[in-house]
Amino acid sequence: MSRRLYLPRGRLQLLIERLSADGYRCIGPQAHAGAIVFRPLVSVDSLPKGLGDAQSPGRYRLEPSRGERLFAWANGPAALKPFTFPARETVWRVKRDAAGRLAFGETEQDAPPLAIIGVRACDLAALALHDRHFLEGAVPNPRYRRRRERLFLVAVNCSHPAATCFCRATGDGPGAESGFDLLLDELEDGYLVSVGSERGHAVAESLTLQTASDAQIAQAAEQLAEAAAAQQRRLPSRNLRDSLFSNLEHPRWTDVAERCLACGNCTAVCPTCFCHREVDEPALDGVGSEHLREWDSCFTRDHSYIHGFVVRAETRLRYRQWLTHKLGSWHEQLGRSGCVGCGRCITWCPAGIDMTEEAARIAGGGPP
Amino acid sequence: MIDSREVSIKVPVLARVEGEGALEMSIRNGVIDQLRLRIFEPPRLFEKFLEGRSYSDVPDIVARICGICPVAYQMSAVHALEQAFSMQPGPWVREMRRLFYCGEWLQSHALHIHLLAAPDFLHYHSAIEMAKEFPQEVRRGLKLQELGNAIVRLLGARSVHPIGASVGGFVYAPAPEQAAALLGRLRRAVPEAEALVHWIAGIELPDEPEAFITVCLRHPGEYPMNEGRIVASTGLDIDIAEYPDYFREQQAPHATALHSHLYPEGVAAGGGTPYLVGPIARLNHNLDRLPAAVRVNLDQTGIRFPSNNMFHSALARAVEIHYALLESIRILERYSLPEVAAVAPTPRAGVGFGATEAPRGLLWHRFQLDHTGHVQKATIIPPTSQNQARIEEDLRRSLAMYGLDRSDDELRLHGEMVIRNYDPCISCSTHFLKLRVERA
Amino acid sequence: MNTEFPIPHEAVIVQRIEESPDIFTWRLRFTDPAVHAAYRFMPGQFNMLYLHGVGEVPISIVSDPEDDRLYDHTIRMVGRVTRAMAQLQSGDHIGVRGAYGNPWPVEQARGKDVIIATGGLGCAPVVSVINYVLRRREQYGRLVIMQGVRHSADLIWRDRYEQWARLPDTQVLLTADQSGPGWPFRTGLITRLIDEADIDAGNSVVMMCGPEGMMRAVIDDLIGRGVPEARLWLSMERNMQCGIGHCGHCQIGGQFVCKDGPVFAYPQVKELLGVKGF
Amino acid sequence: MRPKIAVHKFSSCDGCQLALLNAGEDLLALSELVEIVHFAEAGYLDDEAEVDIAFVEGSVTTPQEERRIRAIRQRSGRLITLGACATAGGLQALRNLADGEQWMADIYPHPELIAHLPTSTPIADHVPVDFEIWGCPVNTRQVTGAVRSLLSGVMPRVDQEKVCLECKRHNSVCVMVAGGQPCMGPVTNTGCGALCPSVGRGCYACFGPAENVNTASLARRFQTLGMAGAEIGHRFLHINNGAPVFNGEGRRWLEPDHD
Ligand SMILES: Cc1cc2nc3c(=O)[nH]c(=O)nc-3n(C[C@H](O)[C@H](O)[C@H](O)COP(=O)(O)OP(=O)(O)OC[C@H]3O[C@@H](n4cnc5c(N)ncnc54)[C@H](O)[C@@H]3O)c2cc1C
Ligand code: SF4
Ligand code: SF4
Ligand code: SF4
Repeated sequence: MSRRLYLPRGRLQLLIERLSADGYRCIGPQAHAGAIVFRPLVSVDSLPKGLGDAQSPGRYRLEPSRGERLFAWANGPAALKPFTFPARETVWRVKRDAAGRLAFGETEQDAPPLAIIGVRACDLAALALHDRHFLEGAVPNPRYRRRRERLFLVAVNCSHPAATCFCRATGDGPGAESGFDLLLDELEDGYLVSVGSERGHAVAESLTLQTASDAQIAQAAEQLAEAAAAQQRRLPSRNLRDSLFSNLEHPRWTDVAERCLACGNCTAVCPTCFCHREVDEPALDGVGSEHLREWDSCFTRDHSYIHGFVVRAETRLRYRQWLTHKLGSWHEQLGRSGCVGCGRCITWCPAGIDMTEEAARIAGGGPP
Repeated sequence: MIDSREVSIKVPVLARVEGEGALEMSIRNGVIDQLRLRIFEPPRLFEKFLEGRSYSDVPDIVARICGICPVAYQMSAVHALEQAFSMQPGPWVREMRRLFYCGEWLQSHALHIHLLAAPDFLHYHSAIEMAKEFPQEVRRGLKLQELGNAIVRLLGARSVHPIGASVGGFVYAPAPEQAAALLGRLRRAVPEAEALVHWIAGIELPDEPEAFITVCLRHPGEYPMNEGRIVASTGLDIDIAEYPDYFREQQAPHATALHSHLYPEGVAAGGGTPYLVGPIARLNHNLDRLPAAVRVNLDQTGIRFPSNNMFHSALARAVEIHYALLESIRILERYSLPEVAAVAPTPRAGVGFGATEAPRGLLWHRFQLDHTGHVQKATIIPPTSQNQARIEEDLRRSLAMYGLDRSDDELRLHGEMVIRNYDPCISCSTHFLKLRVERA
Repeated sequence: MNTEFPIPHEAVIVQRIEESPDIFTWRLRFTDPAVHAAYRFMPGQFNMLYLHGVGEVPISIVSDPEDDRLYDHTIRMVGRVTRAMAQLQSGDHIGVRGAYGNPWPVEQARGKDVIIATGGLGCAPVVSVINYVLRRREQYGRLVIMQGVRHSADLIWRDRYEQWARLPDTQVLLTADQSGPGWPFRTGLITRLIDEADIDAGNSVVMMCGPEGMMRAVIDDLIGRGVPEARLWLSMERNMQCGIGHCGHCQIGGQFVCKDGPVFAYPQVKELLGVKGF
Repeated sequence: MRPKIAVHKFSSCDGCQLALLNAGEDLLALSELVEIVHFAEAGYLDDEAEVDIAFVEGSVTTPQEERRIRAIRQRSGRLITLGACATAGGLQALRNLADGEQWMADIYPHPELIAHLPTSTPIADHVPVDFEIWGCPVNTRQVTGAVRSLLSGVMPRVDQEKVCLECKRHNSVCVMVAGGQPCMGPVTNTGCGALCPSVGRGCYACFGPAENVNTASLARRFQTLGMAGAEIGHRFLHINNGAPVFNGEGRRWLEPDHD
């Protein structure tokens, strides 16, 4: 890592202004509808000053926190996924003329450059996984690529992990190591700034920052170590491929299915889940039709439907598919687990199912 | 020949009445012997299944009484419940409820005029058929209808059975950008609403002045929607809680529905009489509450209110469209985000009354609640059951005047037109029922 | 074209052939000559066929890759999209993108005996490879075709089987779990045919398609006879939305049927084949 | 030949028909694509005609309606139910749980003069239904979408996933997890666009049950939010109280020992 710089909190607005001047639409975390969510950001005043988040299985509450800090929370329901892999988009359009001829057309790939401030290490890890999935196969997705290329990421190291976080266990946090343009450590009255890319470098230059003091650097390191130490949850191991697949008939699958709502919330909040389906939306007149792609989930029936047969009709099989994929077969597909330890699937499960516990029971040989 | 004719006209489905009803009439020796407006709508028993439900379920339940005026049911209910809880949600909520109601008036009136009344007046079977020759007028109507729906959606997320109303206020406050965008659309539609009033005024219609009693709300400062006292052309002027002392519904043995009558001296004194609720009643009593722009536009048509011609009811609706549009603009021009969109209710035992002006007229609710805010008893009196006796009275008179020697078809069409003036929303008649016909 | 981001190209139905009351074959051509000329596929691959305003379905290509005039799909009417497709006539237009997936191992099989084992109703994916081998008869050893159906009445293309049976070096074995009158073939499970089939375990490549339980049984039997696992190939089916390994629907464990299959070497899917829920 | 369609009304609030009457330009476009032969609210009156597609709104609550739906079935190619009333008996099916006759007597001085059935039942209890469109009310998108599918020669797409997924697609913050409000989203059929959570309130299941629902787990969750048994029961015994999975769960919680 290059030289560490320091930005007093009072000058954070300059970063937003600089990015806006460079043509980025700024996005930042804000308290909205009872959670921290990424929304368009114009002023630092909209950042969640003095707010923290209390998270536990099936529960999320914003709580006041002491001091002036703007990033004294862990995360909200959505990672970067809605920006890079939107929940719904048109992939192509078609028109049928009077003679029945079809004209297919791509949709305009209008991705405005976005600068997202307040990105977490786990979010970056998830993004790297999506990059691999959508860009490194035989057929890269050009819409994803375009959005991805136009993303400027200002990460902030986690100083206040939630009780549901376990990024230390997956090796993805709480500090970010790569994948950002700029990285901040939030201190009591300002930010340690690290540069992660050429673009980030240019932005940092233009802000004419001071050099960070040794004390500030030490303080950031200590804070990060504390954040890591604060995390209680963990997974039995980073690679559960074999231990899960050798326990496909474990009684715990039935037990969890009694609680699981099969609602798909876990997959929707998961920053790495990529399943989507395609549907046609024809205009009433039968001339035009839009072919849409939208988030799907392995918890739906249609996900595994083939004619006359549903591969995973029961919740037990759907939950098993999700967990064995996330923690198991991802290793085969993308070389690592699909879990980055953000804890969202635990917090946002309306039934409060804790996947780390389920995984421990099933793969860790614990009691059912 | 006329004298010897015996006719019985049955209209198995009354076209273009929302809900399906039927008119039966027999003419013997040149006079109407029997006349019945039969309503096929079966009882859905809402008042009963409200019992035992929490106050917070009430707005969602009463909405389902009528898909065309769900806002009205929600508004009468929340006012009654808030009265029972002795709470006042404050000026922001008050204004937004008015806006919400404006949306429903716009939507419902535009639907009535363009899909139901105008095709009648201009002799088309349907608005779709009419659109071939009056494309601009129909499209203008659809646009005003959609604007009404858009207002309801702003505050209720959808236009039929909106989800935004709650006891204490609204579930959410619309974003100012959305309010501003809608304001722009409403402003652009003002000339269209003005033109609509002139178009309706220009359609030649029967001129049948008659004496009838009108009943509606009257508010000291504004055209009535959610608040006011109940007034009648008899001089009655009462608090809404006194309604049961002056009005009563009966299941008359010959009739097909509960008929409401007004007892000007009180129910105990007897002497009940049919009465009219709805746009004509509202306009007749509240002309002085209309903004100048609405009155000037109306005056330019040359038609004067108060009116005692039931065929002016479509015009009254058009005038109320104009009013609702301007009123929505007024409210949206001052729109700002509130501190809170709703005040949290503190349930307690008691009785509350709510009376508001549904598009079709006065809608009266009474709720009795226990200390946890669960409904013990509910009474809902919709406008259509109040107009029922009046419609039959009007039919007898108007058809006789029209000439009973006309062909069956002509009589049927005329009868339908008369009924349509009341825009009877049959689904909303929590009390409407079909009796077995007793024939002498 | 296979790696370009997928948007369908317009194709015209040049001919529609009625195979049975619920099976039809389309002979297609891309309307853009350049697209048509650039189009390449191998037996076992599939296309995503698009019906205007309705949706897409994955369908195997059954014609010969060297026939560059037209390419064929044989489709069974089962549900929403395929039933509506059955209504289209020659001259009508559809959308096509592909070809996708891994083909049958026609290279590995060269010089060896080819054993085909299918179950269920008309198994389109293997028709392509049978045709491929027959056209290049001299490059392959014996051809053994084993087909099992649940009930004798389910067999389609009987004349085609009979025609194949008459070819030299070709053995056709048919069986029905249950048979009706006039059924000249075997009755019983498909594994019973293996005894009759003349299989040189050391010099055969086996290609299968059909219900997974049936494939499992055939595989177990053949492994018992000494056929190496890597010479056993199967074509799999899963729900498919994108066809290019992005949508996640067709996963079987770590494998994506659309890009790692649909034709798999047995070791690739061994662990989960026939396991309920995958 | 344009297909002929009819829209029939049974016991209902008329809200579902508004999906067509509120469709604006689409209503005019529709009238070009199909021939509307019966749709009383829009002025078309040929109740007796044979049609290709019949839309039915409302539930069956009178003997006359029982007869009428059978006759409609006979002269209709495809019969499609519109909304909660037609598909599950509607809110008014609450009477099925109570003493409907007593209710009648409480409201009407002469209930014996009113021809009615003791129950409110969905259309499918009386005749075969080809396709069901859920919602209270159904929306224009659903209805024109169904018409479009049929015009294209296919049945409409059946989507029975849960409201939650759509809620997340809209990036709404979960009102149950973040707000402690009861939400029926995890057991409710998609189709509305997850409206309620998008404005910060819990779903009350106006689109009926989704596939593969776990009502028991959700009810237990409601309990942890501090709700009493009857309140939990009422969540299920609401707009779609007649849907069997909701009915069963709801009634369980209304039993006295369940509090
Ligand atoms: C690689 C591959 C090759 C195939 N080749 C052929 C072939 O050559 N001929 C043939 O007749 N059929 C083939 N199928 C099966 C064919 O794709 C399905 O029968 C078809 O998708 C059913 O669509 P439907 O809309 O008519 O049925 P519905 O039952 O209405 O299905 C609705 C939707 O579910 C999905 N779906 C349903 N069944 C399947 C399935 N079996 N596989 C994948 N998606 C499915 C589709 O998106 C479909 O549109 C193949 C399937 C795969 C995966
Ligand atoms: S389902 Fe709901 S909106 Fe539709 S008719 Fe019934 S009550 Fe009205
Ligand atoms: S708010 Fe309701 S619908 Fe949305 S995710 Fe939460 S439980 Fe599901
Ligand atoms: S969220 Fe639920 S209650 Fe609200 S509109 Fe949708 S289905 Fe109906």
